[in-house]
Amino acid sequence: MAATANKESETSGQLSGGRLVELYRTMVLSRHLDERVWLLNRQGKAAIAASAQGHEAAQVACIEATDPKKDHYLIYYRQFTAMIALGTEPEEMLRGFLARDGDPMSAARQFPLHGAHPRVDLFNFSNVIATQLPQAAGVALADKLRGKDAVTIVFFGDGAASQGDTHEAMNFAGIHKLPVVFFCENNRYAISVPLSRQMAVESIASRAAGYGFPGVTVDGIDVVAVHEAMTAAVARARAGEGPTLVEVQVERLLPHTTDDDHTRYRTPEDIAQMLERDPIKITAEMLKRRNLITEAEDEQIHSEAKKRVNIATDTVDAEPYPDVGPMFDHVTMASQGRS
Amino acid sequence: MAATANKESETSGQLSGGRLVELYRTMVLSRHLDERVWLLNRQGKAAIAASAQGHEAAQVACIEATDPKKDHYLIYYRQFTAMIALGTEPEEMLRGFLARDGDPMSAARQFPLHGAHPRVDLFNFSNVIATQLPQAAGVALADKLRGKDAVTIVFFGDGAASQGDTHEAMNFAGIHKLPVVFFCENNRYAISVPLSRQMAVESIASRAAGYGFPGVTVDGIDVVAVHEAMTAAVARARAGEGPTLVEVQVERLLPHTTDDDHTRYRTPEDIAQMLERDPIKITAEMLKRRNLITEAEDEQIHSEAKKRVNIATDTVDAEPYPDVGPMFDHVTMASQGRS
Amino acid sequence: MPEMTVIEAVRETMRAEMRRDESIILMGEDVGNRGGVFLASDGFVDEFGEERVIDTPLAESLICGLALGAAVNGMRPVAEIQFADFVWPAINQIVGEAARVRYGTNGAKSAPMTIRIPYGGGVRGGLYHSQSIEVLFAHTPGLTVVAPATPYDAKGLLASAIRADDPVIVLEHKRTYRLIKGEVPDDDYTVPIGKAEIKRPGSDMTIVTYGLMLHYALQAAATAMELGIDVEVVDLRTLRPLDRETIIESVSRTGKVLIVQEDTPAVSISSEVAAIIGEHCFFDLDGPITRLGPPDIPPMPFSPIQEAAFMPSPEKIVSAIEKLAEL
Amino acid sequence: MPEMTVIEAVRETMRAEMRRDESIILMGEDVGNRGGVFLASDGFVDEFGEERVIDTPLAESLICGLALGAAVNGMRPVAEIQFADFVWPAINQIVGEAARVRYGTNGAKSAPMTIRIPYGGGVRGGLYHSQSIEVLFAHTPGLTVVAPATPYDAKGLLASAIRADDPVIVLEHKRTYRLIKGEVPDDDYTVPIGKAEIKRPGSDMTIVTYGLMLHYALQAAATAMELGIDVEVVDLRTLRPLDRETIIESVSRTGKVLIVQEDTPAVSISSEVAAIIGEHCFFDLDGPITRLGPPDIPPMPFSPIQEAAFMPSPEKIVSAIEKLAEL
Ligand SMILES: Cc1ncc(C[n+]2csc(CCOP(=O)(O)OP(=O)(O)O)c2C)c(N)n1
Ligand SMILES: Cc1ncc(C[n+]2csc(CCOP(=O)(O)OP(=O)(O)O)c2C)c(N)n1
Ligand SMILES: [Mg+2]
Ligand SMILES: [Mg+2]
Repeated sequence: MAATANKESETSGQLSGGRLVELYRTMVLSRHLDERVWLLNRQGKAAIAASAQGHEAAQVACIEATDPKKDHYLIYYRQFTAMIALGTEPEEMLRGFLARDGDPMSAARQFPLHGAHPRVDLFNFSNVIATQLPQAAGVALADKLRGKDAVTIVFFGDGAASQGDTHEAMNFAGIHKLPVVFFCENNRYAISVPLSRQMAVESIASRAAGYGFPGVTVDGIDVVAVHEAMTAAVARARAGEGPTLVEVQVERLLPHTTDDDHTRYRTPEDIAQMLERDPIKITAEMLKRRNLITEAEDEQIHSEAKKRVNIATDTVDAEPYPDVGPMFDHVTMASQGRS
Repeated sequence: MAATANKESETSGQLSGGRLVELYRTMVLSRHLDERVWLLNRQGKAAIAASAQGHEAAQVACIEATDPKKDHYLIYYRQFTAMIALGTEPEEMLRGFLARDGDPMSAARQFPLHGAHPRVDLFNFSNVIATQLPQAAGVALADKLRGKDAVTIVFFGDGAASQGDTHEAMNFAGIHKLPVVFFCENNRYAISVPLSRQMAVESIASRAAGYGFPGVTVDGIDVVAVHEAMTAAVARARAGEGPTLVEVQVERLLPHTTDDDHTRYRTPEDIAQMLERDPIKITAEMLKRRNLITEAEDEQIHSEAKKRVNIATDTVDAEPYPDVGPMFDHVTMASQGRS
Repeated sequence: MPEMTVIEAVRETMRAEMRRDESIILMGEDVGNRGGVFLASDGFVDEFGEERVIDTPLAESLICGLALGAAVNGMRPVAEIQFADFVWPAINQIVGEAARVRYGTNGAKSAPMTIRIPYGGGVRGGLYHSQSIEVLFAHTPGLTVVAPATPYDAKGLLASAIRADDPVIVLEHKRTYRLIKGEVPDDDYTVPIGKAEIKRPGSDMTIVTYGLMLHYALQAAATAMELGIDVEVVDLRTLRPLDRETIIESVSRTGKVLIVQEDTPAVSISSEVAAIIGEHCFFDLDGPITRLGPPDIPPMPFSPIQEAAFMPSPEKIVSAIEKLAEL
Repeated sequence: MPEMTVIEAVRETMRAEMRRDESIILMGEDVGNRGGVFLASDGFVDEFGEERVIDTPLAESLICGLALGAAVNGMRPVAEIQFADFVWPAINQIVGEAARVRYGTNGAKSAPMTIRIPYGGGVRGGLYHSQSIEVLFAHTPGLTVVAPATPYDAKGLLASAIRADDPVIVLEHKRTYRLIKGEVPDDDYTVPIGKAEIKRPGSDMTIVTYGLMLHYALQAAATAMELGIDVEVVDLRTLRPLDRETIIESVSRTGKVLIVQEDTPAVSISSEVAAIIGEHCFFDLDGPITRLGPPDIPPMPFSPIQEAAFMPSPEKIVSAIEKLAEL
């Protein structure tokens, strides 16, 4: 059954005020770094970038409900904030975007955010939409068979919901009650294609019923609501009760990637409305309303983030690209290497 | 919303008593011909066969609700009875099974029931499960774009419901309100895999809700109920209101194909129960109860069918296999032919 | 005669064909208001409407299955796969289904459908926006595969594809889209499917190639000429069926061959070209059948130095020419 | 040393490996109570339980994606594709994903998974139960592809595949399953991946082949011997990476080559073998590089006379041998 959680739930659940501020700090760092990456693209330094601007609240809240020491994260290209929430340093992020030698995910073999994380079990094998869902079922199956206490969180967009792989994975996860959370960041667009051309229903979460597990739709700019929904989903998975589909309604504040121009397909009204739902703004307001931060503290959070981003940029900008030699490392036994 | 129609609805709907008897006649012919095909397989004459025994009532009722002069039928390998209901002669059927020159569907290039029908727009391009569903959406799309009064009926099994193609096709058909009926013959098994290992839900029809159109589950041994559900679905499609998923609960009375042995995976109780639900028996009883046929007439229907099958067998058994030459016909421009 | 880029030639050809024939419809991801990610259908939705320019959900198997269904029911769909790297989910509908419609129905049905696939590297696309995916299509009886390299051929071959009565795969090299300009006659013409073209005549050796590599080969041939080596360059243009006659005639005449391709060499177009030559030019060959391609590792690194090292280049082709000339 | 069929060798090898290593799990359609449609896992569910022998829903992309996910999380899955003809929906997970896990993560992750695929014709399987599907896999860097033809090699290569730390495709020819018998040692052995084998030494020419065709080639070689032609038969056994050394050594020694395969020749394994020979054996060749395969039409007709006409046969191989011997 799909259920819509409260629009702006402000009961903190298990989230203390202190943690809320920490999450906000991560969101702000993510935002400034994300903006920097776009700037680096415009300067011709970053070949391509997909932004998480608008998805920050959902991503920090999602990660907060999980256990990075145990759990698995199968992301796609838009989990910029989730990466930071999981402890990826700004320098590490930038090495990915600037294709530098030290890119921790793939040594710049792949696009930013693709490859495998050096410290948590987070990975993203390809750019191919929805392939991670059957893989996530496999990861979770392996844990279940060995009785491991681990949850698999798999991230996907509204666009990915149309792919056959998504159906096949959810169906299997339902049959075997796998410890997996399907985390759908629904920003209403697959590049330019709006929801109305992607599906004839209101919510993606409603499809969970057809797979025998719960689906829930949550406002993705509400840190507390997302955290609550994810906490329940993760608990369900850990208890062996099976999967949950958590759909978060977010906004994609920027075009699809640095290669895109969303004014080609979004109306000015749509863009204006969407900008109202900036999670940084909304979260800051909420924290101030609840007296968790002052205006001055907020400014400090921003200026610290900016400083951190500047340091990281200076460091990474001076670093070299990978040389030719390592291109031939880590091929499987079947590759014939230098041709 | 999924809804379960009455178990043994005997209100005739638009089906007259006379038509009911005709449908039964087709079912009986199908049954005898089907039995003959299995015999021919055991005699080493038919390389392979999939039987429709148990699916007969559902198939005749389905076809009865459609208009063969206008509509499109995308079948899979198990629509033996539907083929007969659409006017395929027993000789034509046997030429497919015996791989004879005159096989009307593919000139024996393909398995029986594969290819395209010479008189109605019925086709089945391949053995690959679920590929026909996106194709059916395309067929229906072409009709819709040109404002044609035609409905596309696409047949599939419970097994096919797990394939990604099924999801993608239903989703698209829902978005565009295509004139298509998804007709699912749920016999509870995909070869040996029971429903419990195929899905975590009770009905396939329940998934239609996730695509924004109605789904209905009907007892598939009840000719009248299936006809009613199909009539509604076809009317909906013709009226431009979009797709319907009609799921019929049927039994696969024989093993998956002549290559299978279902005692490997079905319990004796399961087999015994399933045999109780033989649609020939059930329909005969219903017709007699309603005084539409007498015992003697029933016997005559059977003996006429047997006679027809004998004649067809004798005819086709004497016919030649296709020779080598025609193997090189109807290749596309890209084939280089004789190598 | 106007000068155009490859992508402009593609767009104008589709536009002209759609004006000519109402049964042509487009389908793919972002082909509508976005005009396609490469702007191949820029403005089309305004001219032809949402019914003929269909933004599909993100589902490649659907896109191709849909095109196939519409094709057997009277339309001439042109499907776009956004990037070649994402064609894999649709293989079943293309190779398993569309390719065999005519054969498998003994000629009762045919599928006049075109699948446009932007492919290839050298665009900082990394492992998943750089792939060459021609092998399986070129292998499969029932499919036709064209790979135009110039604006002129892009128009002529796309028109041929759209008008063909069977499925045609059109491979458009992404790097050529805006890089390569050329004259494109305004009038209605087609380039025949199955015909290679000698893009540069020469006498000392033959380079057989296609796609972006044609342009690199022509550059290399110009350099080689300065070194006194006269190289003939054959542009395959169609990858299935291959134009055996042109290949055999050229190589028999020059006596030496270098096959250049961007795709991984193992079991590929260059293998087949080599096999044809090894069977049919044996008595005229003056040297081994040589090939130039990328290394046998997954294509292709995102970082710029490695990407450049991966891709064949005019310089690498010149080296290979020199080596072959010495043999 | 017990005599076994190919399918028995497959089954006993899987059983032994599963007893040896708990991380090995099976997944596929009907692999459980049914024991697989070819009975490759007959009785396994009783011995190893439903947790290790998993009947999946009918969804090949799922099967391979699941295997991949489990593989990167500590298991060694063996996935079964019921018939090769149904592998197309899984191409994205195999070619797009599994093949590149190690490379794309710069070695951080690997996918020790095996995909068993029964393939091939001559079984009255018609267009969709007869296909050879090796081309794309053999082309793709990151995949390993083996194609054992004998019970001995079936055991040794399957064991190598299961123990490998990267994805391996095991192609089992359906016709050999019960047709081909041979001795299979009881003890634990492996056949190395990447090594072809000379199954019959000879001096007049080399046949390079694999799969069912190995047996037809050996029959043809025996007949040719009676005609005074001494044919060497090389069984490729591994299709990626190809054993260039063995091919080159053999053909350089005999000076003539016939490449025999069941798959459509265009852009195929036989093309690559020809290309290797054309590049590396050129100065030792005494005749053109010849190939024998089926006609270039969709594989393969269901009706018996046409199926026989489509398939290469010992007789057709003998004719090709005679023709080549005369050159
Ligand atoms: C299989 C596949 N098809 C097409 C693409 C091209 N593509 C990249 S992102 C994208 C849209 C994805 O939308 P969604 O899943 O909603 O994620 P979002 O970008 O909105 O977060 C498309 C079509 C792809 N990467 N993979
Ligand atoms: C894509 C694909 N995978 C596997 C098969 C092999 N196969 C043939 S029929 C079948 C089961 C189909 O079950 P269902 O859809 O329920 O139809 P039924 O035979 O029960 O009518 C399988 C697995 C196939 N034909 N196609
Ligand atoms: Mg989106
Ligand atoms: Mg079934």
